Order: sequence, then structure tokens, then C-alpha cells
Amino acid sequence: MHNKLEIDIKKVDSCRKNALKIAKDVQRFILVHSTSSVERTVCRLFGVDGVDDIEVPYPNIVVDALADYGILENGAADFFARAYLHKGLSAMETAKLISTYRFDFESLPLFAAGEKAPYLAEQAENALGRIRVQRKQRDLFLEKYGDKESPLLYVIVATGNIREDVTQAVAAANQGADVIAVIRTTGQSLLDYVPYGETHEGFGGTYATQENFRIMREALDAAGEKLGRYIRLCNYCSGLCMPEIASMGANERLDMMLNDALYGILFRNINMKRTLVDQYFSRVINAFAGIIINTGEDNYLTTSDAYKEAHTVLASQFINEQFALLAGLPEKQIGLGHAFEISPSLENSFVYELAQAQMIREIFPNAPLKYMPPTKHKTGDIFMANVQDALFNMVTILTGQKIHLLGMPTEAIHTPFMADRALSLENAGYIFNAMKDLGMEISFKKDGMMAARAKEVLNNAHSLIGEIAEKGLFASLGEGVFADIRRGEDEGRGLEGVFIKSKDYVNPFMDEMVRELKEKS
Amino acid sequence: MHNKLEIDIKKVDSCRKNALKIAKDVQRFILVHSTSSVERTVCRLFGVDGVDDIEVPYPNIVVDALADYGILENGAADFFARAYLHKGLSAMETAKLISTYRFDFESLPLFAAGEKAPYLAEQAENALGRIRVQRKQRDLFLEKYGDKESPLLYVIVATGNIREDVTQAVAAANQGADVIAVIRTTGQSLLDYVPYGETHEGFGGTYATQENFRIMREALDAAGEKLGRYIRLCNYCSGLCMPEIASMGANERLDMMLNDALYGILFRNINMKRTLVDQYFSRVINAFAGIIINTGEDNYLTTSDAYKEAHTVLASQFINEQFALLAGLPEKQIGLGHAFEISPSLENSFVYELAQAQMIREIFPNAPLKYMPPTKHKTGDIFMANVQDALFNMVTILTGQKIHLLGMPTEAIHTPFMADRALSLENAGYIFNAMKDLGMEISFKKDGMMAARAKEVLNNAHSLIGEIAEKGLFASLGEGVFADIRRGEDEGRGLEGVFIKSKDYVNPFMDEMVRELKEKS
Amino acid sequence: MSGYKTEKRNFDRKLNLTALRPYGDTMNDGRIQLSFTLPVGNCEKSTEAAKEIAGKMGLTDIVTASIKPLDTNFTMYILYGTFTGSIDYERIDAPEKENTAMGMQETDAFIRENIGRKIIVAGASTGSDAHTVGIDAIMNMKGYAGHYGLERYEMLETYNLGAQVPNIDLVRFAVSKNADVLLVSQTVTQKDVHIKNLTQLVEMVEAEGIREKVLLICGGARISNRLAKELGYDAGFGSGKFADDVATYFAREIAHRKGMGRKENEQL
Amino acid sequence: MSGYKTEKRNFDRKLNLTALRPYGDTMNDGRIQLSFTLPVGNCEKSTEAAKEIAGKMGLTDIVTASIKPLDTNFTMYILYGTFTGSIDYERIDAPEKENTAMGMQETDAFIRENIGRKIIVAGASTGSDAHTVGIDAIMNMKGYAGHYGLERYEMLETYNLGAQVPNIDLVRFAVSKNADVLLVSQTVTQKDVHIKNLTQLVEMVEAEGIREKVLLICGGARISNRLAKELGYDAGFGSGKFADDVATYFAREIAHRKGMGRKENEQL
Ligand code: B12
Ligand code: B12
Ligand SMILES: Cc1ncc(COP(=O)(O)O)c(C=O)c1O
Ligand SMILES: Cc1ncc(COP(=O)(O)O)c(C=O)c1O
Repeated sequence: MHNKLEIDIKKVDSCRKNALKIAKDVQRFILVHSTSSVERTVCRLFGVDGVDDIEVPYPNIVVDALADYGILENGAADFFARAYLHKGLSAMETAKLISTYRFDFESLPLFAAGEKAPYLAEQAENALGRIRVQRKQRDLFLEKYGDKESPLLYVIVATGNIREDVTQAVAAANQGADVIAVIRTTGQSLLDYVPYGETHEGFGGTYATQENFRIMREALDAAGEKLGRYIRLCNYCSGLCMPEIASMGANERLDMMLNDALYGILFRNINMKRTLVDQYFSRVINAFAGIIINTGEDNYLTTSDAYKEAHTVLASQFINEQFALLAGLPEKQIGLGHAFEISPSLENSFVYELAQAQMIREIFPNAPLKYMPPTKHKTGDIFMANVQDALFNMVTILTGQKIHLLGMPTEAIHTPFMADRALSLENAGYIFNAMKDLGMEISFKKDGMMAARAKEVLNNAHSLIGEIAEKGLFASLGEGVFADIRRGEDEGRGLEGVFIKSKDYVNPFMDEMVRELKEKS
Repeated sequence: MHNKLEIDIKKVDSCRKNALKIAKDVQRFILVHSTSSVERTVCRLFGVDGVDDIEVPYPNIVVDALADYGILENGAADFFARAYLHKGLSAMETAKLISTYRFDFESLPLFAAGEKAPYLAEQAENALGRIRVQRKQRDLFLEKYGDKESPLLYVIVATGNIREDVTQAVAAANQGADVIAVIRTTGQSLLDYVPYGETHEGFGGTYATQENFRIMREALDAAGEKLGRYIRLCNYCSGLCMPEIASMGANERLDMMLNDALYGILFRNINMKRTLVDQYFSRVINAFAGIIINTGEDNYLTTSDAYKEAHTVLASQFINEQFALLAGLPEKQIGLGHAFEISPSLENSFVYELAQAQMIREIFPNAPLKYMPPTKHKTGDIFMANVQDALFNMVTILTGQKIHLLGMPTEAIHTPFMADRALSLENAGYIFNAMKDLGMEISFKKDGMMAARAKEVLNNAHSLIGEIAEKGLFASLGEGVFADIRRGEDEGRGLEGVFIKSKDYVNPFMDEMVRELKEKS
Repeated sequence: MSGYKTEKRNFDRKLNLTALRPYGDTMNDGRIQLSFTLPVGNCEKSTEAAKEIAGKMGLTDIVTASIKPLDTNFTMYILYGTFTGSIDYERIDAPEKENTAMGMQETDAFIRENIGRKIIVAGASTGSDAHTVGIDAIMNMKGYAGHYGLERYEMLETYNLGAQVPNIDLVRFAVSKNADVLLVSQTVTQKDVHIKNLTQLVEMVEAEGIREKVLLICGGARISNRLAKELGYDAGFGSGKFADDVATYFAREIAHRKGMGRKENEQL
Repeated sequence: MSGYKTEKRNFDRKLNLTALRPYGDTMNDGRIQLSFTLPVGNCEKSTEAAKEIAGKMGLTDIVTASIKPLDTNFTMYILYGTFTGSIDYERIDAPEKENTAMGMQETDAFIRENIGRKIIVAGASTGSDAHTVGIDAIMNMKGYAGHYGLERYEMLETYNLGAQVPNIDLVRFAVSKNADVLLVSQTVTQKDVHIKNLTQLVEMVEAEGIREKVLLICGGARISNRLAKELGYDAGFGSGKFADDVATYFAREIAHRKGMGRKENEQL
């Protein structure tokens, strides 16, 4: 199935080179900065969890306090080490004291790095140990049940109530789903904290909380046990709490996370510095936990015209890929996203979709590509919608996409009902079986319209990346290169949470994970 | 798009040779025989129409009387000529007298052939003239509106009430349908007469009467006028009245007729001699009227296993083709039938369907192939059924089938509702547009599974036709070569209506049509 | 009717079988999908009409998902709504027909043992119905969907008369062979031809005075056991039923009658 | 409920608008398709339950087209039935909003002539709703589906604040620019968050004392003019409506009010 479209390899290499340049420029910035959410993540990795009596999460309480006392620049880890050495307090105990204003910051002595090191090392070991256990557990399941060669059937649940979500998810698993994504409630991405505990109310989705993660994980493991299959769990590692959610997911053995370097900037108007710093730590954690990230280029196509903007998807994928690699993610954990969103009224729309999907498959041969279904041009005509999904299913089986997000006949109406999901799984099941080996049977015309389309998209992506590499990412985002959305370097949500690390700054978790990831590769 | 499957041309030629031998053997039999329905057709062409007070059609009254008086062997034409020369009676007047037992057969003199000839020639001229006018009218419409290159969208109406049929047909035309087939009521094919007049009650279909033909033709011409398109009309020229319905259709400007040399024998247990003699005259008329015939090989697949029996379809098509050519039908009027009926549960079912459709397209390059949708494996799951039809639609656009019979989401439930047809047209419209040029973009693997499947089917068809050519068609039908159905040479309905022509037998209509068709080719 | 009163949403979320409601994505949410065509042109008024019809069906929170003009005077609607009623599931009595069908050998053995002779079976698709696949699926040697047909059973003597067989022919044939079981298949149901035809068959069987002697069984995609009984048949088999099911049924039933006379559910 | 009583079929076949019924393939046949899930496992009993629910919706001649087990305790049904009721179409009042939308130039000309100054328009997708495509389709220069957006109109001064804008920000902004028209887009409707959000906006507009001064217009896939009015908006626009429609509306409405004071439909 390789190079069915005579793709210009040199062009591809040059795209990668430029993308690496773009990422490295930003990486320099990232490495000298930290953010409030990065530090809250550190708190969580120290075992700080829960909320006070007015629902404020302890990690927020701690980090806000450190900011007030002007000692956040050293990082939360440094602080906890001092609190421990000074009074033998665990991080959680410290947090509780802070929340009740009973922690005496004034008299907290500084300690020499050498004194703090052992404690920090031990804490890192504990935290990473917990994550290793979960990663090992996943490997054991996949060994025991074996894994799937063909595309993974990915469906969403979004009732707003984790208990209903479980009912729906288990039914979906029994109907053949391989991946369950619990959609997040509207606007959680804009919260600068992570809600706590089991939740039953959400709009268009369910709150991403660690307890909700645990509940769903448990349910899917049980269902998988019965079915003799490993059912993967996915959630959203984006918004203002990227790294915190990454650590939650790592601890509860999520298998995939929507996690994009740019999505929050573009679609949630989160400040770019904040997002870029956050995405780095979140990806280090995902990499370490063996979690596959899913990028969100599909959003460009739902926002702007999918035919015209195809090249922005490719350009963004190259950039996402380089950021991911810099964060230590191996290719097999980089689930680059794209989508079937060309207007059905366009003549030969399917031919173009097929060409683009094939092109991306060939340009990123080792990535578990995430292919997203028609949504924008779905209408309330559920019969037609089902046919649109049928064509989408075909593209996946013909081009070998890996993570196949099933479209819903009711896409334009409501978040999926149990029955909608069943119809959609039936649709894909039929087509994947009926066309199983068709991809190997057909080849595409030399210099045909498909080859031409692939070429066009690659060329446009190439020049776009070239420009960005010149101007730099920050400046380019200011010019609306993606989805026609302009974002200023110092605009957007969450900038206040970004700070420059002091020379004494420490983050033992990050350091240790990065070290191990380097070793591995 | 030619020879995408490296089809063995020599094998194909040899199939045709054998099929011709099969048809010629039977043709010898056909030419010396006539049947009651052939003679009733002669009556109709003489202008005999209508029913008596107990609903018996005058053509039946006449032919039954001639049989009673033992003068049917000369043919009805000879009789009318004598009645005319004797008493100056028109055929219709004669029929009326017979129906009231006031026609005096005893004293009817014989006349010399030379005396009868001028009158018969004149009658033939009148009848053929009416048909020529209709054929010319069709050509004019097609000139005026232009005709369609891409597949013709063929839908059925089957309310049982011709007036509701019109409502449904016009709606379908407005939604984009190109061909309207009025399905016949259950069991009409077993009636040894053609019902008369406008009808409002039928089971699973509407009576095929000349008045119903006229009503629908008028409605479709009016709709076509508004749309600036010519809307084709189709009905069923099979059963015990094949040639009569052919003449009715020729007079009312039908454009297509389901008309198969073997269908009646196999699926309606009509005697083979009767059907084969009838089909000849019916096809001569269809040929002369410029009507495209549709053969019924799809029925083999709905009756038996579609994967196993694929070769019987091809064999039958070769035979149908040769009978059609012998009756003077040009290739462009021979709409050989096949269908998408492989079980959806079979792995790679679509790959096989695609291979078979492509193979047939290449073996009969000039025939307006009629491709029929999944039906047998449709269930009441209307959403799934819609997806099955989507795959069927794809095969047509990828392989260039010509007459595309749209599948219905409610196939397993009821004859189509107006809304069902709309959904189905929407389905096909989307796919034909989205995949317009895909067929030209793809080619199939050399010696791949598609090529192998085509080869297998052709080989099996080749040996089957070989056997039949040896044993002869009559004997072979006795052994259940098609759809596992065995039929004895002298079993089945309507044998009593078959007779050997006397030396004085005349059928001026047949003779004149055959002459003109010969000239043309 | 405009679907925005929030109180409506506050329903009990526990399953209650005495007040069973449809399920969309939340227990008792009552969501239902429907589609239909109205013989009027598409306009704001016709949309309201569609909603009003849904309202009359007891639906609230109606969402007009799709409006499809089919012709100047016909418009199709796809709607979603909440069914506000409920039913008492406990109350429904639908006797689970014991679906422990025996396999072929098992049935043959059962017949040998309990009946001691071959059962004589005559089947056909009668009336104007030309559909043979159904009856063939049950009777033909090769069977259907992996279930062997009755012809393959050693302890059955079977006759398949095919399709479009006049009812009277089937009955006369049964008499001549003195069959134990009559199988009739009906596929075309439009204008209820199957009802008329099946009823006629029952009458003929009675007229011929063999109603007591034979088991009268019908089948077809639209046939349910319930309908069959209402029409005076001993049993009915719909889609998803195969030779094993019907063979098991008549073997057991004949043995049973042989044993303890006629069953009560027979009287009617 | 088993659909075989033939009398039922003998209905009048003429269209009667005072007794309008759904249409399958014959006038007044009343055929309807529905699908729903029941939170019980698949068995004969559950099938009867599904039919009973359809019966409670006023359907007869019910055909169980499909039974799909979704899980051990969930089963989906696709049914067809005959709706025995009817509605009086004549009686329905749905004021055809004059859909004679003017083109861009036309509207500009109309404004020059009748209003004589630029109309100031502020729009946003407010609350937690992040969907911008809808409001952009109306406002962006390039427009949508071949309809230019409001930004391209010469006689409009437009401000598109984007998505997830707090209602209060939109209102304050409107005050500062003293806008004539407020456009708000709502796409997410789950748990009726759009209702809550739209209601809140109206309250704020009133609180700020500018309700009289501005035209308050909302839109979104699930917004109908009717719903908008019920919520206290001047108008609402759903799918299939574009910049021309809304521009035509507010231009005419403003001119109209300028002329003869406020319309009656305003009072409520
Ligand atoms: C194949 C088929 C045909 C073939 C039949 C070939 C043949 N040799 O039988 C052909 C093309 C000839 C045909 C013709 C027509 N058909 Co037809 N046909 C079908 C089709 C596509 C499949 C039926 C089938 O074979 N199913 C497979 C079998 C195995 O399933 P089954 O019959 O349900 O049988 C199972 C059970 O019901 C049960 N069973 C059945 N019988 C019996 C009997 C006993 C005793 C027992 C115990 C069990 C049992 O066991 C079987 C195995 O589980 C259906 C649509 C569909 N998908 O259902 C339309 C369909 C049945 N046909 C239909 C119609 C209208 C016709 C025609 C009348 C159309 C016309 N006017 O020409 C003609 C029939 C003319 C006539 N005189 O009857 C309609 C019926 C509508 C209605 N509800 O009334 C259908 C539903 C299609 C449609 N939507 O219009 N048809
Ligand atoms: C594109 C899209 C997205 C994109 C949005 C990109 C963007 N920049 O806007 C992305 C991927 C970001 C997205 C995210 C989400 N989405 Co969304 N999304 C859609 C989708 C596929 C298409 C919507 C669209 O753009 N339609 C095209 C526009 C042009 O149509 P329109 O909005 O109806 O606008 C027209 C008219 O309504 C009118 N109009 C609209 N607004 C206005 C305003 C005025 C003043 C006027 C006059 C007219 C007017 O004019 C327009 C032109 O005709 C729909 C499904 C669908 N096919 O409808 C789901 C959908 C709307 N999304 C949905 C959901 C739940 C979400 C999420 C909440 C999911 C989640 N939990 O993450 C998030 C949103 C988070 C948040 N905070 O809001 C649901 C809503 C369910 C419901 N009824 O509540 C839908 C229906 C999908 C589904 N079935 O679940 N989504
Ligand atoms: C990368 C990514 N993150 C998050 C989301 C979900 O949106 P929100 O930001 O509201 O969580 C999406 C939705 O498409 C996405 O692609
Ligand atoms: C050639 C042909 N004639 C006729 C028919 C219609 O059946 P009947 O014989 O009942 O008219 C078919 C149906 O498929 C057919 O293929």
C-alpha cells in the first residue's frame, strides 16, 4: 500500500525540517517557563488531591498561596521539600494547613539543593512508580487478550452523567467498540482548575474528574474481561489544565488523550505561551504513561472550508508531530488527527477525501492516525447522515486509518443515544467486512486527479510551514494561519499563570520522566 | 475502463457461439408454432380491444372461438381477412358478433391468398404506423430534452391504484428519477388474458392494462415537460400474455419492458414451449417499437445463493442475448439484468460484487445493463438497508451500469412509500456525485482476487453453456440448471395454447416487422 | 409544544418496570424518533402541523430534525420527541414459546421413540404468493442459514408443493397422503391478502373434516405465533425461525397429543 | 393490535385539510415510522411492550420491522403503524414570516433611503457556547453558502465578538457602541442551556434599560422564530437562514418603528 500517490518525499522531508525548526524555537521558550497548572500538576504528583469545604481543589489552594508569597518561581516541588525537611509534613498535610491559613510561610527555612534532593527523588520514584504500574497493567491486558490489527472503533459517550456514560459505554463495548471517549462538558476547558469527584450533571459532556476516570476505567476493564478484549479509554487533555489531566489520566490508565499543541490557543482563546508550556509537560507525562495522544486538526475543517483548508491540517500535523517528538512521544503514540469534512455537494468530494486520507497515511506511516467523521455537513436527515458515514467508513478501510472515530446518524441533533451508536457500529462493521481487502486490490491512476490533489495539498502545506518557520510560530498565529483565527502573543486566557523559572526551580517528575524517555529511545 | 480484469476474450466468444447454437435450436421450434396469446396479439393489432359485459376481453373471445371451430391454425389474421372479404366487417365488428354468437362461421368462404393479401398489408401498415408514431415521438422528446449519459435512476411504484401510482411517479420524477416502473399486481402473470381499463385495486402492484399504461404515460410526459427531461416508463412484458402486453406497450409508448426468455418458465411455471414462442413475437414487437427489454437474471440470485450461482446469471445472459438478437433487438435495446445480492455477512462481499459487475460490463459493452439492488438480505433495519444500497450505488458508478434500479430502505417491509423513494434517490444522488470520476481513477490488481473471481465465474458459465448447448435447452431446463428449478418440457401453464401453424398461416404484423428490422440492421 | 420547559426533564432516573418508558441516553427520558410524510407543501404551517401530530401521539419536547419537501404538496418530517406515557411491563403476558429447539438427530430420535413412525409433512406457499424461498428454507434438503431442511430428517416424509398452489390443492393432497402436518408459507401481506388466504385455508381444512387430524402451521416474515393462533392455526413462525424450530414444535406436539389428548389452547 | 383487520383500511381517500393525516403511499393511510429503545432485554414480551407503546401513541396495524438487541437489558425497535388520529390543518396559525429577503445592495439602498444612517450591529455566541460557525456565517465578510455576511454591507457597522462571550460583556459593548441590533448565536441546546442563557441575556438587556432601544435577535440550528418570541426576543432564525434574511428583517423593522412607533407584537 506504499506510495500509491507518488508523493514527493523530498518535499515531505523539507516540511519536517521546517516544522522542527518551528518547534525548537518555541521549545527554547518553553524550557525556561512554567505555569500555575504545571505546578498544580506537581502538587498532584506529590499526592495532593481533593477539595476544601468550598470545593476549591487543594492543588489550586497551594499554588495560589505560593504565588501570593512570591515563591512559585522555585516551583511547588521546592516548597514541599522545604516543608518536609522543616516539619516532616507530607505535601497533603501542608496543603490542608495552607487551606486553613495555618501554614507559617515566614519561618520556612531555605535548604540546600543537596538536602532536598533525596526527598524529591523519593517522591518522583513514588509518583512514577504508580504510573509504571498502570502502564504495565495495560501491557498485560494487551498480551492476555491480544490487540487488534484493523482500525480501532472509537465512539463517544456524552450524557453528562458518569453513571449513564458507563451504561452507554458498556453497551457500546458489547456492540464492538474498541475505544470509549468520554466527552467533556461544555466549557470545562476554560476552568483553571479540575473539578473533583463523581459527577452527574454536564452540558454536552461529562466533567473530566479523576474519580470519573476511575469509574469508567473500572467498568471498561470489567466489560473487557467478559469480552476478552481490551477496551481503551479516552478523554480530553487540553484547556487550562492540560498537564493536570495528563497526570490524572496516567494514574487511572487512560489509553488516549485528545492533546494538541495549538487547539487551545485557536479554539478556546487560551494564551499561546500558557498552552505551549502546558502541552510540553502534559505530553511528557502522556509519553511516559504510554498514552496515545490525539491531535485536533479536524477542528480547522469544521470551522473553515474543508477543501480549501486541507493543507493547514497537514502543516499543523507536521508541527504537532515535532512538538510531540520533543516531548519524548514515540511515533506510535502520536495520533495525528484529520477528518472527512468536505461538503457532500462538491463534485468528486469522495475522490478528494480518499486522496487526502491516503496522502496523510503515507506521510505519517507509523502514526496511529485518528480519522474523524463528517459532522459539519450532517443535517437532521438521519438516513442521509448514515450514508455520509458509510463513505467515511470506506475511506478508513481503503487507506488503513488506525483510530476510527465513528460518525453518528444523529450528529446534527443530539449527543449520541445508545441506539445511534449501535447503528453506527453496524454500519462500520458491515463495510469493514465487505471491503476488507479492497484496498489491496485497487491502485490509483498515475498523474490522476487523486495524485494531483495530494500534490496540491502537500505543496500548499510546504509553503505555509516555510512561512511559519520564517516568522516564528507566535507571530504566525497572530496572522490567522490556522482556521482564519488570529491570536495575539499576550492575549487570551491564562497568561497570568505563566512565569519564568528561577535558577533554583525544580520539577523532579518532569526531569525523571524526560531522563527515562531519553534512555528508552 | 476497458478490460480492467483481463477477461479471456476467447472464452467469451465461445460462450456466445454456444448460446447462439442453443437459441437457434429453439428458434426452429418457435418458427413453426404459434400460441393463443400470439393470436390475441394479432387481434389487438387488428384493433380488437375492450371486454364484453362479463369482462371477457374480445381478443380472448375471438381466439377461443377460432380454436373451437378448429381454424386457429391459420391464424387470426387469415380469419379476419376472410370475414372482411366476405361481409366487409372490420375485425372489431367481427369480434362483437362472435361474442353474441351471431357470427356465422359455417358459411364463411375460403379466399385465395392473393385476395387476402392487400387487406392484410393495409392492416399491417395501420398497426405498424401507430407504433412508428410513438417511436418517433420518443425520439423527438429525447432530441428536445437531450438524454442522460450517466446511469438512469429507475424506481418502482406499486400502490395497486394507478392514480396513486401517478402521484408517486410524478413525485419521484421531481426528485430526480429517470425511469418509472409500475409493478404488476401479484399473479397477473398467470392470467391468460389482459385485464381492461383503469384499475384501483391490486396486491403488491397495479394491473397492467392499456388504459393504465396510457394514464401513466400522459402523467410522465406532463412531468417531463415541466422538468425538461424525458421520463421513461417501464412495465412487465412477461407471463402468459407476453406479446399482447408488448403490443399494448408499443402503442402507449412504454420505453422499457421486463421481458425474459426464461423467467416465466422458471419462476411462474409457465410451459417452456409457450413462453419461448411468446417471447419471440413479444421481442419482435419491442424491437420494432424501440423498447429496451430488461431480463430477469436477478431472480436466480434472490432464489438461490448469489455467490454460488453467479455463473448461472452470466450463462443466462448469453442465452437471453442470442434470443434477443434473433428477434431483431439491437444490442442497445438489450438490457441484461444482474443484481447485488451476495450476503452482506460474507467477507469481501463488496469486492466480489464489484468484480462481477465489472466483468459483466466488459462482456456486454454495448448493452444497457440493468443492475438490481440488494433485496434478499435486506431486513427491517431501514438504516442498515440504506447502507447496503449505498454500496450498491457505488458499484454502479464505479463500473458504469446503465439502468440502475434503486434499492429501498424499506425493501423488507412494504412496497415503497413516497418518502422511501426520496431517501433512496438522495442516497444515489450523493454517491454518484461524490464518486463521479472515481472509476477512472482506480485500476484493479493484476491476478488479484477480483480478477480471479471474474475468471472463476466466466469459466463456470462457459462449461454450463457448453452442457446446455449439448443437451439442448428443453432438456437442460428439465435438470434444474437455473435457480435449482426443474421444469418438464410438457409441464406448466399454458401448453394448451401452443399449436403448429398450418401451411396457410399468416401473421402480417410479425412478417412486416421482421422484414423492417432486417433491413435496418 | 416548543421543547424548552426544563421542569419536564426532572424525571425519576430509576428503572421502574410498572412504568416502562423508552430510553434515549438517560433512564426514563422517553426519547423517540419518528418520521412521516404529510400531504401538504413545506411551510412554517406544515412544520407546526407535523409537531401537532407528534403532540397528539403524546410527545413533548419535540425537535424537528429534518424537513424534506418530496413534491409541491408532500413534505417528509423526521422528528424526535419525549413520550410522556408509560406502560406496565409486568402486566404483559407473552408466553415465551420454549425456544429450546432440538437438533435434527435429536428430533429424529425423539420421533422414533415417542411416535414410532415417520411424520408426514406437506408444505407449500399457497394462493397467489410466488415466494418459495421461505418454504424452501424450511423444507429443502440444504436448508437455510446453516439449518438443515426437513427433507433431510430421517423420520419425516415430506412433500414441498412449491408456490402459487391453490389452497384446495394443498388440502386435497394432504388428504391423499394423510399428512400429519400442513405447512403454509405467506410472504405477500399487502392489503392483507395473507390473512384472507390463510383464513380460506382453515375453512377448507375444516370443510374437508381433517382439522382434528392435522397440525396446521403457517410461517412468513410477517407471521407471528400470536397472529397464527388468532387465525385458527396451531402455530406460526416468523423471521429468524428455522426447520429445527418447527420440527421440534410439531414432533413434541404430536407426541403430546398422542399421549394426553388435545391441548386446551387447541379448543379455540 | 396485530395489524390484520381489513375494515381499518377502508378510509376515505380524498385529502381533507380539516382532518389531515400522514401519507405513506395512499392518501389518508396514516402510516408512520418510529424507532426507540426500551431498557429491557429482547424477548417476545419486550416486543409486545414496544407494540403497546406504539398503541398508546394512537397507532394501529403495527408492524415490527426490526428488533435490535443493544445490550442484555436494552433493545431497539423500528416499527411502522397507522396513526388513527388527525389534525385540523386549517386551524393552525403560523404567520408566514414574509420570506422575501432583499439582497445586499437592495438592503443597503433600503437603509440609505429609509433610515439614512448606518445601522450598528453587535453579535456574539454567548455563554459557554464555543460555536462560532453560525454567527460567522451571518457576520463574516465571506458569508456562508453563497450569502455574503453582514460585514460586507455598506450601510452596516458590525462588531463580531466571537464565541464564549459572557452575556454581560455583549450588553456592555452594545451600550458603549449604542448598537441598534444585538445578534446572539446559540448552538448547544443540551439540558436547555441555550434557554437559560438566552433568558439571562434578555434580563440583562432590560436591567441595562436598553430593551426598547435595541432589536434583540437570536439564532441557531434549534432556534425558531416562535421560540425566540416566547423568550422575549424580537426574532429568531434557524438553519437555512442567512445574512440576507436577518438584514432584511432588522432593516425593515427599524424603518417601520422609526415610522409608526412600536409594533403590537412588541408588547409581550
Ligand atoms: C426474494 C423476493 C422475491 C423473489 C422471490 C423468489 C422466490 N423464488 O421466492 C421474486 C423476485 C420472484 C419476488 C417477487 C415478488 N415479490 Co418479493 N421479495 C423477495 C424478498 C427480496 C426476499 C424474500 C425472501 O426470500 N426472504 C428470505 C426468506 C428465507 O425469508 P422468509 O420468507 O421470511 O422465510 C423465513 C421465515 O419467515 C420463516 N418462514 C417462511 N415461510 C415459512 C413457512 C413455514 C411453515 C415456517 C414454519 C416458517 C416459514 O422461515 C424462513 C427462514 O427463517 C422480499 C424482501 C425482503 N427482503 O424480505 C420481497 C417481498 C417479500 N416481495 C414483495 C412483493 C410485493 C413481490 C411481488 C408481489 C412484486 C410484484 N408485484 O411482482 C412479486 C411476487 C409475485 C407473486 N405472485 O407473489 C414485497 C411484499 C410486500 C408485502 N409485505 O406485501 C417484499 C417485502 C418486497 C417489497 N418491499 O416490496 N420477490
Ligand atoms: C462544527 C461543530 C463544532 C466545532 C465548532 C467549531 C467552531 N469554530 O464553531 C467544535 C469541534 C469546536 C465543536 C465543539 C463542540 N460541540 Co459541536 N458541533 C459542530 C457541528 C458539527 C456543526 C455546527 C456548525 O458549524 N454548523 C454549521 C452552521 C453554519 O450552522 P448553524 O450553526 O446552525 O448556523 C446557521 C443557522 O442556525 C443560523 N444561525 C446560527 N446562529 C445564528 C445567529 C443569528 C443572530 C442568526 C440570525 C442566525 C444564526 O445561520 C447559520 C447559517 O444558516 C454540530 C453538528 C451539526 N452538524 O450541526 C456539532 C454540535 C452542535 N456540537 C455539539 C456539542 C455538544 C459540542 C461540544 C459541547 C462537545 C464537547 N463537549 O466538547 C463542543 C463545544 C464546547 C463548547 N464550549 O461549546 C452538539 C450539540 C448538541 C446539542 N444539541 O446540544 C452538536 C449538535 C453535535 C452533537 N450531535 O453532539 N463543535
Ligand atoms: C484537541 C482537542 N481538545 C479538546 C476538545 C474538546 O473541546 P473542549 O476544549 O471544549 O474540551 C477537542 C474537540 O474537538 C479537541 O480536538
Ligand atoms: C422478467 C420478469 N418478468 C416479470 C417479473 C414480475 O413478476 P410477475 O411474473 O409476477 O409479473 C419479474 C420480477 O422480477 C421479472 O424479472
